[in-house]
Amino acid sequence: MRKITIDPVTRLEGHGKIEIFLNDAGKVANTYFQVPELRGFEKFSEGRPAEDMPQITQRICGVCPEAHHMASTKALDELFHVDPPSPAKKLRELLYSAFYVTDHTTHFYILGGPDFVMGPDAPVAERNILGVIGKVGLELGGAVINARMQNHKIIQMVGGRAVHPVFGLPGGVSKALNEEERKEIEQIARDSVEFAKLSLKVFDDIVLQNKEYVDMIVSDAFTHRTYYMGLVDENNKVNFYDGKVRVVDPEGKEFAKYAPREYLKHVAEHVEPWSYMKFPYLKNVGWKGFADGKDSGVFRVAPLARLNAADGMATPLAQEAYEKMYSTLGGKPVHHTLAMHWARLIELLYAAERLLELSQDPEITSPDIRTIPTAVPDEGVGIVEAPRGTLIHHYVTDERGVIKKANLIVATVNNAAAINMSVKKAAMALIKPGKEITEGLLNRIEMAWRPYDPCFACATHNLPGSSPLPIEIYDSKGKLIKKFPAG
Amino acid sequence: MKDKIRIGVYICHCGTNIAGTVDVKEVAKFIQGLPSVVIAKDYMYMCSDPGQNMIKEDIKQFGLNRVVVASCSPMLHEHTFRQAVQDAGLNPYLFEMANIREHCSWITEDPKLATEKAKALVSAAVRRIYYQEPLEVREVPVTPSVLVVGGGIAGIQASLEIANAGHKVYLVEREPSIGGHMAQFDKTFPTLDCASCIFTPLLSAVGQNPNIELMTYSEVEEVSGYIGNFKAKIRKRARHVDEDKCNGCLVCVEKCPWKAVSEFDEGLTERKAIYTPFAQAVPNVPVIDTEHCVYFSKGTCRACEKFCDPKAIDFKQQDKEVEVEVGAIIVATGYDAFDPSAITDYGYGRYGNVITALQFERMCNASGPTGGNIVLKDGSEPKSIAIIHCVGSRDKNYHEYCSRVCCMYSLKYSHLIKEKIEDAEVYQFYIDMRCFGKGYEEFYERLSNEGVNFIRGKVGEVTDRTITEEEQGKLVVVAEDSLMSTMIRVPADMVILSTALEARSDAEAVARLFNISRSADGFFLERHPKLDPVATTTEGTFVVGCAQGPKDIPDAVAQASAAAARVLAMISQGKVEIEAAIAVIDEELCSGCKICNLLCPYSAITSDEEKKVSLINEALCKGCGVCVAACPSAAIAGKHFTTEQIMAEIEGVLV
Amino acid sequence: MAKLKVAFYWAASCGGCEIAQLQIGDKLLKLAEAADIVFWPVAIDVKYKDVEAMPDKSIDACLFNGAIRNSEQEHIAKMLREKSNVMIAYGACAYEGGIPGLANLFNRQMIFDRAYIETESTDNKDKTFPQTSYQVPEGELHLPEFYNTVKTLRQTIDVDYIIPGCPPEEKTTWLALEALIEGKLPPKGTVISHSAKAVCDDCDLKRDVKKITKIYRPFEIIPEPEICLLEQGLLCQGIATRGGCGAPCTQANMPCTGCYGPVEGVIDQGTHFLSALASVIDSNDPEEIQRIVDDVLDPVGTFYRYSLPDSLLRGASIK
Amino acid sequence: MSFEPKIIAFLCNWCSYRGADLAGISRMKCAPNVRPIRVMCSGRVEPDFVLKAFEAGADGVLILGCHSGDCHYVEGNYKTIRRIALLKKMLSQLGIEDERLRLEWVSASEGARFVSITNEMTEQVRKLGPFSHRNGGSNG
Repeated sequence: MRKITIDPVTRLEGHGKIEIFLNDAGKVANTYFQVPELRGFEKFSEGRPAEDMPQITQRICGVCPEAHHMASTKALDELFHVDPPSPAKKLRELLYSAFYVTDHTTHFYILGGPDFVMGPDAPVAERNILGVIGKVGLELGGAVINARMQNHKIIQMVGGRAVHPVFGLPGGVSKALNEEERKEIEQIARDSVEFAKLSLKVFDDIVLQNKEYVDMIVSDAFTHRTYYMGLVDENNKVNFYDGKVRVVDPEGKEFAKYAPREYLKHVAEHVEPWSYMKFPYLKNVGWKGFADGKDSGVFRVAPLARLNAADGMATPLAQEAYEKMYSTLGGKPVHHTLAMHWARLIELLYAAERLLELSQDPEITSPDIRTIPTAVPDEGVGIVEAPRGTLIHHYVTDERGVIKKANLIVATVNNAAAINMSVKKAAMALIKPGKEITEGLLNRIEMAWRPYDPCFACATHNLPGSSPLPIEIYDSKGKLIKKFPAG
Repeated sequence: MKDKIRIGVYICHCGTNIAGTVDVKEVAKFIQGLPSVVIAKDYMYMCSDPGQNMIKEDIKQFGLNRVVVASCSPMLHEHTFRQAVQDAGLNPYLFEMANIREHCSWITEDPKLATEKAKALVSAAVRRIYYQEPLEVREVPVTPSVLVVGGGIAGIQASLEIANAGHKVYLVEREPSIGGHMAQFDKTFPTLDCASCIFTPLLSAVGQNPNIELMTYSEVEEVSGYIGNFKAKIRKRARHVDEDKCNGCLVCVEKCPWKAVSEFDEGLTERKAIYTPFAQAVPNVPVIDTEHCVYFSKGTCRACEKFCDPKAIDFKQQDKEVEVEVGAIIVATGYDAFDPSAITDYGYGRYGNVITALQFERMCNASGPTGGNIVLKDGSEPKSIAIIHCVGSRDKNYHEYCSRVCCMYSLKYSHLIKEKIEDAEVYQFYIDMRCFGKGYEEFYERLSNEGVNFIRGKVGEVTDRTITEEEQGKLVVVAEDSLMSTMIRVPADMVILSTALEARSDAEAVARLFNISRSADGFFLERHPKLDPVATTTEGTFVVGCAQGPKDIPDAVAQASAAAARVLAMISQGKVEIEAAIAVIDEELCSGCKICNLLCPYSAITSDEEKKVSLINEALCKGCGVCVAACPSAAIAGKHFTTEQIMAEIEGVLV
Repeated sequence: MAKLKVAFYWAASCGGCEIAQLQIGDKLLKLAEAADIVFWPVAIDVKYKDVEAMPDKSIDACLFNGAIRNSEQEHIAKMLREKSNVMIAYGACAYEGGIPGLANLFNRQMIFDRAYIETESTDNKDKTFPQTSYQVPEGELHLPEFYNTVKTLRQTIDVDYIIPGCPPEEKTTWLALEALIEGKLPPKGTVISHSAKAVCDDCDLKRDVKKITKIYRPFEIIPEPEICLLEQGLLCQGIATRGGCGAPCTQANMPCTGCYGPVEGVIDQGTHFLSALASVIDSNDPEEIQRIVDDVLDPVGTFYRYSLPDSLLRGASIK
Repeated sequence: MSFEPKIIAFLCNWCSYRGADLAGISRMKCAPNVRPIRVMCSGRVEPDFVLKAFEAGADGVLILGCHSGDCHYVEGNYKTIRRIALLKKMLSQLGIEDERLRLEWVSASEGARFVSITNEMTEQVRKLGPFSHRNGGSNG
């Protein structure tokens, strides 16, 4: 039995590993996606005043702290039975939209993009952002950097800090927006819309015009027929900040639609002894192991899942792009994991459009940003769509609002089972007995999980350098026989 | 980089006091092994000359730069040994004492445990002294002038003593004249000499003394600064009579048509709207009571102005604020008499012939409202008079303390009554007779033979509800005679309430003004009840007379003289030492958060808005360390009790 | 001159420190000019083995973020110490344990029970817990050992410098990197920040003397603009927290939570805030004092939000 | 052998230290477990000192100052009341028994009170057993 260890991979909470076991025949026997770290937020949240949670829980992830900050703050609204003034809600969504622009940009251009732009077989040294810039031109490269910096500036302006914002309070936000700030944000929003449109064009030119890529996208190696989950507004349009959770089955039929408060009726988490990360599944279907199909409770989240679970986008340009994707890929739902990249760009456009709408909203500079809670706090659930999927914060407090119980289901965790399956499926399809395992081949395996953008695949990935996947191949005696890249 | 620490440690046997329980040899052996300890010795009596000399020689011979003595309490000998190391050229703050007698050998039975504890205490001192630093004992000059607040007997006595020694005194009195309560008295116990005979000369002496700047009808409004260098703001209220022009003829008083109740006569009579409180007032310059002067209410009259030859009347006169600089402050603000209407059972205010002690004093006074005659409301002469002791004193409901003078003045009253109305019956209702002073017991003896009735017992009530024939038309004093343990009813024409002395109603504000503390009974707190009875916790500020607690005239005078002596000593020194172990702020670390500013009981901390830091006035700081413990930035260091030193001590004591 | 060799590593952390490192933006290129990044698992493909193979002290400087929560992190911290000339604790978690350090209020079993059994959504009837080594049909899988307590980097290895913050502000990061690049590092042990003073020195809010009569929670009041938040009864810890951050939180009307750690020379951040706060409670009546104190709902979580493992008592005493 | 608790007592210079002296002068008998440290005022005692004492191996900490109203520095002891109130709340969160930290007032004339408090405290802490806390090293 041979063992391929891909280590380190992830950093949901620290690093991650993918173990690929080959049998003596050289076939893939099994793969394991392991998350070897735990920090225990659900325990040490106990005893903390509830209002501290938005700032405490965002330390789960410094890549998407805004997502935790939002989910937590919304949980507090419910916990304290308080409805924030509409300007406050809009400020929250405004910050959140800016955050989406930065995060999706990062992923497409710095992480996912290179695989397509440069091609999976391109030399490691080129398959990164610099390679991308080299190919698509410095101008776009500059636009990428600019989009990230500018939108981080919005986060700083509205949230108080660029990383780990502080403005979320039960019943509103701590800081109002003034007119100069609004103007600046509006301009950034306009630029972001243009940037998003350009990005979709890049995707069209480089990926969709390239048959080899399209074939790869729709190939079985990168396809899973699973349930999909995402937040939708009252018109069943994709929404990142608020709404109900909608689940569709592999046929695309609505399987469930529920308010955050009901999540426990629908989601459960399975524990494996070989990972610190739990594996969520649909309670009403049940845990059937790492399998897809209608009978397995495994579901998927993140961009493609959100689009699959919704009936469309709430902004015009994004809606166009949405329709184009489904018509191109043969209708809903789309099960091709690699289409996640496309979906992400559509969401990028939506986020930018939404940002612009909000920046022009007459209410956005209103000083009316706080409602002081008066009711006795008890229990609250807050759900938002993190870039990497549905994010659930659930708190129970005593009558003074001190946390007695906290339950957190973090975005990437929802995809844990699917990632595991995708890696296995790709590995099985690609690793053939006798066939030499090339770096490009392993990168294709990598491409099976990268679309999920599990939290480790964040802005800190892939600076000039290469694959974040060190791969070592051992023979059945555990002797190292090959290692990628050589050196 | 400080030079290498070389510590010498000396374990005292104190005869057998320590060595009897603690194995001093073992302690010395143990200590010798500690880092930086150059030498550890044990010796019979460290405080003896040979003991001290041993330290001095070792300092030279072994080049010691730190010395620890383990012996008795630092309260006894810290000073002795500091002196010794200083003689040998070491800074006194490079000495530390471990108390292995009071805190160890004397309170521990088991010699083993005592020895262990002694080791711990000494090693704590050794660990601590490693971080101790030399400190400068600082001196500040003393302004040779004094502020005396309150012109009663105590304030007057203090003022005269200091003025007679040739130093400037600012004597501030709230009333229009100095004199205080003593000026109201008729005779003084136990000698029965006439109060005004002995007091009036003092009043005029004050008025005439060139060194005393008298400010009557004035109040201290603000005090700043510190020992040797106080600044005081004094408000001189407008008299509406020009002190320089007024010749004291008092025609104005005569002509004034408007009247008000006389405070000085305790409401027994009236005074004019322009008035001096009493005949011998100093200064003999009237004031216009604007509340009762019709000119001030209606704008007409001006009678006084009309008749004033020197044109001294000045309706437009305004309050004046003067600032004085003084080296020391003596607080002699006196007492209030307890208001007996609080005790409704005694009927004060309900029955016209129930009067207070002070009212009776005035009544007896030849220059008083009744020309010295004891009379009832209806003008007739009382035949029976009851005197009730401890009214408001020794009473959980009012004041628990004994007012100390009531027994004696009550006896005095019996005598005065017998003097003026021979056949009068006098009843003294007392709890205990307290005649502690010189000649007091004898006075009591004497009165017992003058046919005064002493009834031991607390009075329940004074009532006009009569039962028997003889009670008719009289007040009845109902009391329990605790000697015969029967309830008795005593008919009396007049009842005198021997009211308590209590702290001034504004004592709290005054305490804050002068930054002194008060004891539970509300009077000002002396620094030490026995060894430092006139000083306060604020250096350079003293408290004398009844402001510090109830006392009789001799005690008040003695205190006044004592305080004067303390002040004169300061002035003749010309400078005073101030605490060296104080707090200092490191401006490099202070963020100006202002946490500390209000914490200082001596208002030593201010903040510099420019530099955004807080500052400590070294002269005001006494080194309590409250601000040090509060500073969130550890920007304040408490010299000689630094965090480093105490942390080391904690580690050391836990060996 | 030869390029510097720099290593980056994260342990128990959230990734915010990496984002913060990216926040220096174009200055990254200056860094890239001056230094080769020889290890950055999150960014480049160098495996632990490769680092192990490096000669001792061959790395000029290692920026280490995250606390020590498990055996793998401790192992790598020790390895990197051997390989690096200069070891820099980057961010609150490496410096003082950070927010994950609040786990020291509990022990491993309590944390596992909550995470893998009690959590409302968890379905784990046969009480499965993650194992450090587990036999699957195809072979053996390993997980690092989850320790009973969170430790700071200084409690694990010798640390030369500290860059405070959760995460460090851009300017703080650059202050350190610039010093590194220019070879102008301060004396060993220095906490690198623009200020040795408390945040109040950075904060523009007006402050007067402090008197606390009631403690408020941030959602209970809308603070008066321009006025010190602590004076308004909010538990703003700026007074006890190192400055240099520029006080962004108070500018957003939110109290400082202390992420830059204690002020220069302070041993224990929590007790210093505690003492200062308690000292200005405006009452001498024990009962009223108790009433006011009782409004501090979570002293440990508030005063040691980022520093429990680094406090004098490194956590709760759990028998 | 039986557990002998170590207790650190911070004594204010003006009241409690002299009270302890008086206990000695009066030859009262007192548990040797209490180790006095002199400070000028109980108001100088930083919560740091208490934690440091526990960390350095003390099983209990006693803080003695002047009775209210008697503070040599006017109000230092009130500051101590405030700090200890909050500190106790925090220590209880850290699972540290309330009896391990005690604030009492002992005047210069209360030697007997000093003895009874120290003996009482010694017995209480003896019952509680040795102080234990995270040394950070335990990974077990």
